[in-house]
Formats: sequence, C-alpha cells, structure tokens
Amino acid sequence: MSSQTIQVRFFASLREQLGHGEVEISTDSVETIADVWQRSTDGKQMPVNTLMAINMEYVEASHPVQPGDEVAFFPPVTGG
Amino acid sequence: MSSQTIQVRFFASLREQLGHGEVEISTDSVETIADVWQRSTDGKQMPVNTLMAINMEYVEASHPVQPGDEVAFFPPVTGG
Amino acid sequence: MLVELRPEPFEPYHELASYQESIAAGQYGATAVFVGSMREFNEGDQVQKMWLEYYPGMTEKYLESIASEAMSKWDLLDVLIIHRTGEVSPSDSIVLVAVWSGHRAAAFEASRYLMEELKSRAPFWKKEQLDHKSRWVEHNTPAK
Amino acid sequence: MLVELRPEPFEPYHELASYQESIAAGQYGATAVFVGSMREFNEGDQVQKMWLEYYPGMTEKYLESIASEAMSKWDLLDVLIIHRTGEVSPSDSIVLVAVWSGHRAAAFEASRYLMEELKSRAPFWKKEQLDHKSRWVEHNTPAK
Repeated sequence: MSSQTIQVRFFASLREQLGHGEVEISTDSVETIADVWQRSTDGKQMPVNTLMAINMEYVEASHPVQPGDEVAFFPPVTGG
Repeated sequence: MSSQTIQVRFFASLREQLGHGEVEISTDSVETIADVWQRSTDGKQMPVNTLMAINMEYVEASHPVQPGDEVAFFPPVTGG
Repeated sequence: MLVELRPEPFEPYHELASYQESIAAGQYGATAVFVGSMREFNEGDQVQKMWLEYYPGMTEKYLESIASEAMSKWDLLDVLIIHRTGEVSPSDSIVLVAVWSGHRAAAFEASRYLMEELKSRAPFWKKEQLDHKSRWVEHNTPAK
Repeated sequence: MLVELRPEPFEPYHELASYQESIAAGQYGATAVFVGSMREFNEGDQVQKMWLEYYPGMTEKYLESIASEAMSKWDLLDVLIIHRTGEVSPSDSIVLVAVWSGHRAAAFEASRYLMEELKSRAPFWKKEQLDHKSRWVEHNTPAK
C-alpha cells in the first residue's frame, strides 16, 4: 500500500552516481530523512553538502518522515 | 573681444528666477566662480545647494576662472 | 506575479515588454531587471551545450515562494521570473528576473535578493558538455 | 559603450535587444538593467506632463564619464545609457541603464552605481505640469 511507503528522489550528479532517480521504500523503522537516505542507498555515505527536501520543502537530515511523504536528495544547486 | 569675457549659463529654476539662461560678463576683477555669480546676478544671494561648473566640469565656488571660460550655475539635479 | 519554466529558448526583452503590458502604466517608476545568459566558456574550457535539470514541482514552488517573499519585503507592483530548463546553447538566456516598484531602492534590492535566493536555493543543476567530456557544475559563485 | 539623449519616446526593451546585438554573444553571463519611468502622480498630485531640461554638452560628458568609470571599476563588457529629454508623458521611459559582465556581482553593483551617480550628479531637471500649475522637482530621493 502506497501509504506505507516513502517515495525517494535523487537529482543531478547524485542521481547519476546512484544509478537511479527514484525509488520507493517501506517505512519500517524509518523515522527521519537520514534513515530514508540509509534505506534508499543501501547505507552509502551521504556526500557533504547534500541538500534534502520533504514534500518539496527544504529540511534537515533529522526531520521526521511519514508514510506517503516524498523525500528528495540533491547536490548544491547551480541554476540562474 | 570674447577672449576677455566669460560666458555664464543658468538652468532650470535658477534660469526662471533670474529671467535669463545666458549672459556674457567681462573678466575685470573676476577671479573665482563666486565672483562670476556676483557679477552675473548683480549681487543676488546664491541659493543654498546651487551647483557650479566650469567648462562643463563640476567645481567649487572658490575655483579660479579665466577669460573664455564657460561657467554654469544650477539647482540640485533631478534626472533619472 | 508570474513564475515560468521554459524548455525552449526565450527572448528576455520581448518577454519583458509583453509582460509589462499587464501592469498599470504610470504606476511604476522603477524597473530592475537581471538576465543570466550562457557563456561559451567556463573555468577555462569551451562549453558546447548545457543541460539544465530541475525538480518538477519543487522548483516552481520555490521560485513562487521567493517571488512572494520579495513582494512582502519590499513595496513592489509586480515580479516576473522566467527560467530555462533542458538543453541550452551558448548565448541562450538562462534566467530573467524583473521587478517593478515606485522607487529605485526597492527595485534594486528586490532584484538582487531574488537572484541570490535563486542562485543559492532554487533546485536547478547544470551539466556542461565540453569537447570530449561532460561535467556537473559543482556550485554557484557566492554573492561575494 | 553608448550614451544617448533622446528627445522622443523610446522603448527600452527594444533598445536593449537591438544594442545587445553589437556585443559578442556567449561572452557575457550577466546583464543588469534599470529602467526609470514617469509615474502619473508625485507627492500626492496628478502629473499631466513633465519637462526634462538638461545642459547640452555637460550632460553627455557627465554620463560618458560615469560609464567609463564603471567600466574601469568593474570587469564589464559593455554599458548602455539612454536618457530622455524634453516633454515627457506619464508612463514614458525616462532612463535606461544596462551593463553586461561575466558575473552577476559586477553587473548588479555597476548598474546601481551608475543610477546613483546619474541621480545625484547628472545635469537634468524635471518640471512637472499639474492640473493648474507647474513646479520644479526640488531634489531626487537619496539612495537610502
């Protein structure tokens, strides 16, 4: 059931390094954004300066997550 | 002879108050911009904030003048 | 107030003239505009093309939030932000930011604020195509 | 680098697009633009028309000197200044200042510098025509 999962998105160089732009993870024992990273990357080290968002708002790694959330990880932005 | 005179110009509200935009004065005993004002306005009081230029460059009232110079007096600028 | 992402090239001064028709003429005394364009070189290398990735949904939301913030921080009549996405060629416009206000101080400050917020936080990422390789741009230059 | 006085109305974004064709595309990454326009009111009064007096010779010389100064203070590719003269109607553009540079900091700083110098020292004077009288504008608002 999608309400028991979290959608995880990766962008730019992070997407290329991990080999995918989007995964769905189960929420079992996933409480924070940091946990989402661990689960969705098989425990890889998070690059320094990685930015994080939950439901398209910037948050810190300690921010809690809930089933149904969309979480995103991406490198420093370079627009404009 | 024009080389023994100074051309004096007034702009904007100063031009309207004095009733003319341009006069020619003789250089006899006229040494500074302040003297030019005295001579060209019949000794009127100079309004506070009056700006002064000699040969189209800003100067102070104490700046010396020479025959052939063009001297201008005008109020604070309001362009842009 | 308008925020738009554009997958195709746009002509910033044409956009400005056209958008400005929607703003009451005679009400604004000051318009400050910034246009960012793609240069054909970066860090000593010729750049052939650029890929501008973004986060659909979040990018628009973020740009709308800084536009609203600028409208509330300064006395502005209007804000326009257009940002390119996708494949970009040298000399193409990347970003257009414009603000309309009564007086110049608000216009200058708001336009700079918007560009600094956009450069430091808006979810866009540039990948440059050089002669023989491609690379992600790692970070934007700070405001200094 | 171009400085021009215009006795007739001008369309700033058309001027910009046209002037920019003379600058090598792909060389500049940042363009900062300021446009000052005539509002239909000032200090609580409706303004019907405005008369923009200037000092022929000195005004051009002064604008050219600040454009050159900006080029030497910052790393700019080009500077454009257009200023209206004579009879001006509400919503007409009064001044256009544009600078092109590699990066945004120089563009923002130089455009603001030019406008502050122009507003505080360029020999222009505005006389406003109200419903039943006319008056000289006494001073510009400070940079704040």
